[in-house]
Amino acid sequence: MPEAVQRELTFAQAVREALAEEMRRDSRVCIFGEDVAEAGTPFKVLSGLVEEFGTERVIDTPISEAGFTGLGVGAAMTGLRPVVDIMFGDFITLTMDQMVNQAAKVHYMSGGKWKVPMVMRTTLGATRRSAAQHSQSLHAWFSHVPGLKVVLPSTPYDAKGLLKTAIRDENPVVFFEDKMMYKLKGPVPAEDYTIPFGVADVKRAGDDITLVATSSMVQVALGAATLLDEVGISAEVIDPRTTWPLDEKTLIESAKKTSRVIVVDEGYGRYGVTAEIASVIAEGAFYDLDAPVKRMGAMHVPIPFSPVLEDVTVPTEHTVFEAARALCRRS
Amino acid sequence: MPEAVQRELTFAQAVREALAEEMRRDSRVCIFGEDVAEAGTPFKVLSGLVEEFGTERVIDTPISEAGFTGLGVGAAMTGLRPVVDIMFGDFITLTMDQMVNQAAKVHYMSGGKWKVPMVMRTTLGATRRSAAQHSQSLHAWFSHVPGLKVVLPSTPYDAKGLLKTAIRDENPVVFFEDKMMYKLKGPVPAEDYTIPFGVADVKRAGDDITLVATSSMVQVALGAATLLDEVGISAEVIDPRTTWPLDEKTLIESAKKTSRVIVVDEGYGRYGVTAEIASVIAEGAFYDLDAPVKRMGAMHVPIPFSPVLEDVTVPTEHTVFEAARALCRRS
Amino acid sequence: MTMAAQSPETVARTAAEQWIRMYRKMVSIRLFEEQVNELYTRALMPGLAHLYIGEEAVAVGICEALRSDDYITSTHRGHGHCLAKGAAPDRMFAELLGKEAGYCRGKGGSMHIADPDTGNLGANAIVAGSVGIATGAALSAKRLKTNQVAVCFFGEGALGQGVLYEVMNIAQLWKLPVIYVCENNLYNEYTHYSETTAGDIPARAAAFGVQTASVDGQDVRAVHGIATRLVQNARNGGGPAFLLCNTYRYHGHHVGDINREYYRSKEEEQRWKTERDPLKLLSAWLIDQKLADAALLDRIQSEVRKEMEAAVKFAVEAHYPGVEEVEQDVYA
Amino acid sequence: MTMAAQSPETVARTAAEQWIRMYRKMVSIRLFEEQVNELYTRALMPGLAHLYIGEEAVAVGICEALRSDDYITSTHRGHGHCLAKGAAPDRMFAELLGKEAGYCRGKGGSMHIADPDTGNLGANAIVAGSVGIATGAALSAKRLKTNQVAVCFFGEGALGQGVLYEVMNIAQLWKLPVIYVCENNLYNEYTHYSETTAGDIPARAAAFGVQTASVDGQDVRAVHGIATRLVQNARNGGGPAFLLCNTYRYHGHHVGDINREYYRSKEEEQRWKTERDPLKLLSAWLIDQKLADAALLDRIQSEVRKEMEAAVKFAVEAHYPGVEEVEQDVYA
Ligand SMILES: Cc1ncc(C[n+]2csc(CCOP(=O)(O)OP(=O)(O)O)c2C)c(N)n1
Ligand SMILES: Cc1ncc(C[n+]2csc(CCOP(=O)(O)OP(=O)(O)O)c2C)c(N)n1
Ligand SMILES: [Mg+2]
Ligand SMILES: [Mg+2]
Repeated sequence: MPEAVQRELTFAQAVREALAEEMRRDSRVCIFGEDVAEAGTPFKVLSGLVEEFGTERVIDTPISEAGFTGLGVGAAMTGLRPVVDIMFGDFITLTMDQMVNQAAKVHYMSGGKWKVPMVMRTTLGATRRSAAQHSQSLHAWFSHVPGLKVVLPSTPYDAKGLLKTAIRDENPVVFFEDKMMYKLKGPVPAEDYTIPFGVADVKRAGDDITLVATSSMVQVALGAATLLDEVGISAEVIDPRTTWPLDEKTLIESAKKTSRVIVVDEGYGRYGVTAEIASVIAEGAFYDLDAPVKRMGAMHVPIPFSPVLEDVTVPTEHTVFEAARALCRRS
Repeated sequence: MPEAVQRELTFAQAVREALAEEMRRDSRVCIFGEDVAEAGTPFKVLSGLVEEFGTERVIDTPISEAGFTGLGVGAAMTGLRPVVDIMFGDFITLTMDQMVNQAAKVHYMSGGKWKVPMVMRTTLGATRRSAAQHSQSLHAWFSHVPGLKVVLPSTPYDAKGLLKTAIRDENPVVFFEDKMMYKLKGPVPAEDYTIPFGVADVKRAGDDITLVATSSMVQVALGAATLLDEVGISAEVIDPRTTWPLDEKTLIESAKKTSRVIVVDEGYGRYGVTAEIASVIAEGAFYDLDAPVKRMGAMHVPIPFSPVLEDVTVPTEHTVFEAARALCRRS
Repeated sequence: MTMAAQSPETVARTAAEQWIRMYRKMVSIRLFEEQVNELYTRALMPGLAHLYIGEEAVAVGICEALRSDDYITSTHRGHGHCLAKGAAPDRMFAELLGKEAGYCRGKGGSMHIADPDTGNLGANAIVAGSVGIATGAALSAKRLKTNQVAVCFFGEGALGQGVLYEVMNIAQLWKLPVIYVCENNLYNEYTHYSETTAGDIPARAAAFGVQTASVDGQDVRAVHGIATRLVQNARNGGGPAFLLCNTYRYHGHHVGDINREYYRSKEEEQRWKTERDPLKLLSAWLIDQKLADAALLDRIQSEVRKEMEAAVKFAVEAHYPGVEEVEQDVYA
Repeated sequence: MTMAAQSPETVARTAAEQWIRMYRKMVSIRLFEEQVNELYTRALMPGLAHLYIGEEAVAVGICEALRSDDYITSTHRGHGHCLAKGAAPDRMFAELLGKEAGYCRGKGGSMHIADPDTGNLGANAIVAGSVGIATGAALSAKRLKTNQVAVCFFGEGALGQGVLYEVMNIAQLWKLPVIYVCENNLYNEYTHYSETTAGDIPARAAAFGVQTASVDGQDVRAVHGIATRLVQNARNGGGPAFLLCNTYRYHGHHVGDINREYYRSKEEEQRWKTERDPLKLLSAWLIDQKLADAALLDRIQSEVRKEMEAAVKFAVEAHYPGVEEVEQDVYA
């Protein structure tokens, strides 16, 4: 990130600015989804866009996630560049056929002839007291599917740059935003910039342990790193930013340097994103690791409503700190 | 498996026999899906069942995977024990909301009050020249979801015993059958038996390397093991049989014994089942492994139609053999 | 089943009792919801909740036509359905506060109240998420010959979800005893239903051969009348039905939706509250018919208010589940 | 656009040419499919294929009403649609054999033929899998003001899939130029549609406000007539339409479905073939109207037969893609 940046935006503002700039730049870009126009989504992320771009380009849909995702695929094939809004990441369950059997495969099945330059924007993240059907982080599913790219921004800066890249990409891209980060502030340049996919970002350099983290877990890892500092452990925090393509090299190099790794992701811990990343590192840094790669994800339970239960289901600064300290055998 | 078993059945017959026996045992068990009755499914797996049990219990549905899976959830909650048939595993895309947001969560969300004793039977596997929308192995998705159990039988014997367990289980269970195995023959006892979930089966004992394999990849691994024998490498083949619950202990113990492991699964290689299993082993047998755990899955491409392309997308006896030999550094 | 002949007075008295019971139920829902809003405002409730105020006649008119072992499925806006089907306010409040005494031991919250004892298969936070479940319950009822009926409540927003048409088709083919109740309160969150709903709503069900009816959802007597007929028909093997109830929510989409003028006018809200309020309509009729007097209705109000205050107190004082519960009940 | 006045003779000649062109197209599909069956029987084709024989009048009648840049989406039973929209038989056969010269370089196969040059967005092996795509293409056409129309072909089995209703609702709300063409050939695989389809088919679309029509799908003139009207209306901003075409497949669900008597009788098949064959119906009419004689029609048949034989030869001799292609075109 350039040094001189001063302006601060929230994560939501950064997303909105990326969309607005891309819509100004390219008249083919349009948005559709539930309550995206006048309401600007329930999270108010899109406020103001319909006023600038009109209801022809910011379009409220019926509650038909499969249907309008399908429209996105067809529209993308034929000259538009749709950004499809799926309010809660839990609802991608309804779009799996359109995304996986259609969007992801059209290019390949047609021998490279048709393209699907669409973006699905959706959310992830728990601890909002929204219970089991509104709190999931299901990005592992899409990461598993050839033909899709999967983006997990962790800062306002990344959100803007990565979303622009997503919109300009010729492929279907799924962009996951943690609902709990919308109010997070950070520096965001006013000028146009993009961030390439498949390039991990070292959010904090360190020597003793590598914390690989995604989405809002990057913030958690950074918090844990501060706590670790206080006990004399220097943690490196790496954000892959895209689970596919995945920057294996940066992850492996950091692991080789620190020789200890924790992977933190808010998806369910089993058969999730942490497994792939841990496997890549365990293989690539096999001869340099001093301890097994530790994985931290959501508990293997549906997300409970009760705050006392919900709060223990996901990694926190404190649990990551404890796990890192234990791994460094300095407790 | 008991020694005295003589009778041989095909995989398809074993599945059918399990269903027929359970339907005789328990009148609440019923089957619904597309073309399950008179047609006995396109794979003929269910032939004869409607003749014995009638159209009240073996029910043809419209082409409505989401809808009739939803019916399965509701029927299971209220006293039936439905076996829902999803013809091709690729179509589970249409059932994700019903399975993941409903079936998997009902018990937990209701504080343990409602139960969903349903089975979804579906298929997986490529090399049938069926192209990208009829060849996927998407069991990693369900394995990721708390509240579901996921079964991957690899022999006729296991198919019968595991399917009976699935039907008697009080939870939603997804049962994946490799289409290419339906004609595979093997010993199957005529008497009633069940196989517990979460217990891996050592399909072949060995000392030099562990091949962990699922579903039809177990057959591939067994073939590779025979080839390895010829070059003096003794391979142990382990079949977890259920990806959830997962018998971590048996996998880790074998890895500790052989110190080399390959995990073979027909799902897409990235963010798939191999990642979880490899991570579990890399962590559990960290100090005993002589080489990184190697993962072999389907290539990260939609399955192509052309046989010359399709055949290279999935692991084969030969590629597993080569990988194992390389890993043992004896080539 | 035979019925002894009843004198006209007995019939009238029974009817009066029935309407007064429904009045009390509607008051319960109204006052329950007001307490929910209060709990939110006082920051005592975690998360959000979707208030049913204004729509009480639908849940009550329909659930009063059901047996206690009949099934219902409900929605994110589900408190009314749960109460109408017989749930106890204290355990509902406890659930809303995430307490162990709640219907789901605090694991479900406002959007997931479920209760086998009252046939409540569960509220559902996926729009149209329970249409399959309700239809499946009807399949069980038919196959197990229990004579139960399943009622599936959903908002008009659920008309956008294809799975609804999938299951209506199946229900009609298999003649299942399920009633699809569409509560058209004019809005899908912040979008007027006319922007999301083409054509004619009842025609969508009728096209599948499903028997359909529409009713003024503010008039509990009308709702109850038609519901009784449809439920009876379903119970007798007549197959599914679709009932469109025209209604209105007085509050926001959820308790936090305070400034609503960008999507609907205060005048519109006011008009429904003054002219079409289900409690007012029923009480006016009861008084007009001399089936009740104002004093009785006032007494009911104050009794219910006390009951709700006690229920809130119970919930506020109840304890949270132990943290070890988090991993329990994932599997049965 | 203005049109010069034409003499009645010119009009008649043009019409005759048009019907003869359609006849040739239908013959092409018929003979293409016979070759496919042959390739399967001779074990030259990998996998299976779903033959369109018997349904030719639907694809031809409709695609002849389209511009070459209009869009179509097709199904697992898609060869007829692709050919009618202008695909070349040689490259289609090559695709069916998995050859590099195929429309999809062998990656798609029978169920996934796609061709931007003829507006073919792709055949689709998911039942109802392309209804969203076709509707999205219509959205592009409307937004980009290209005056294109999208035609979405599907079998009556797709009526079971909810996503169809989702997109019809949207298409009607947004007045998109898309025609939903339902080919009712009476069977969903091995199950008669009456066991899977409650109510009235056109009413399902009409309920969303979508303009609907039904037509004898064996009569190419009828199909073409109604298609022309609906396409013109959509092109002029009149919004979507739904066209039910009643038809029949002569062969099995796929080439391997040989013994069909457990789900339909030989008599039924025979009746359609003798009484309702689209080629026979058109040729009889052409001869009756003196627009063609038997010799001309025979010549067409033999020309097409030769063309198909050459095309098969091309495909059989074509080479497979190089194995390195397997990882190409996953991403654009
Ligand atoms: C599948 C799905 N999509 C979107 C949402 C978000 N959402 C919650 S309520 C709602 C509007 C529902 O409108 P309606 O069905 O009319 O019910 P009402 O709130 O008016 O009672 C939406 C879009 C959801 N919960 N589930
Ligand atoms: C989502 C989905 N479910 C099931 C299938 C399997 N399947 C392939 S064709 C078919 C029947 C289709 O019937 P119809 O739509 O009438 O088309 P037809 O074959 O008669 O042309 C089925 C069930 C599928 N391909 N996709
Ligand atoms: Mg509403
Ligand atoms: Mg058909």
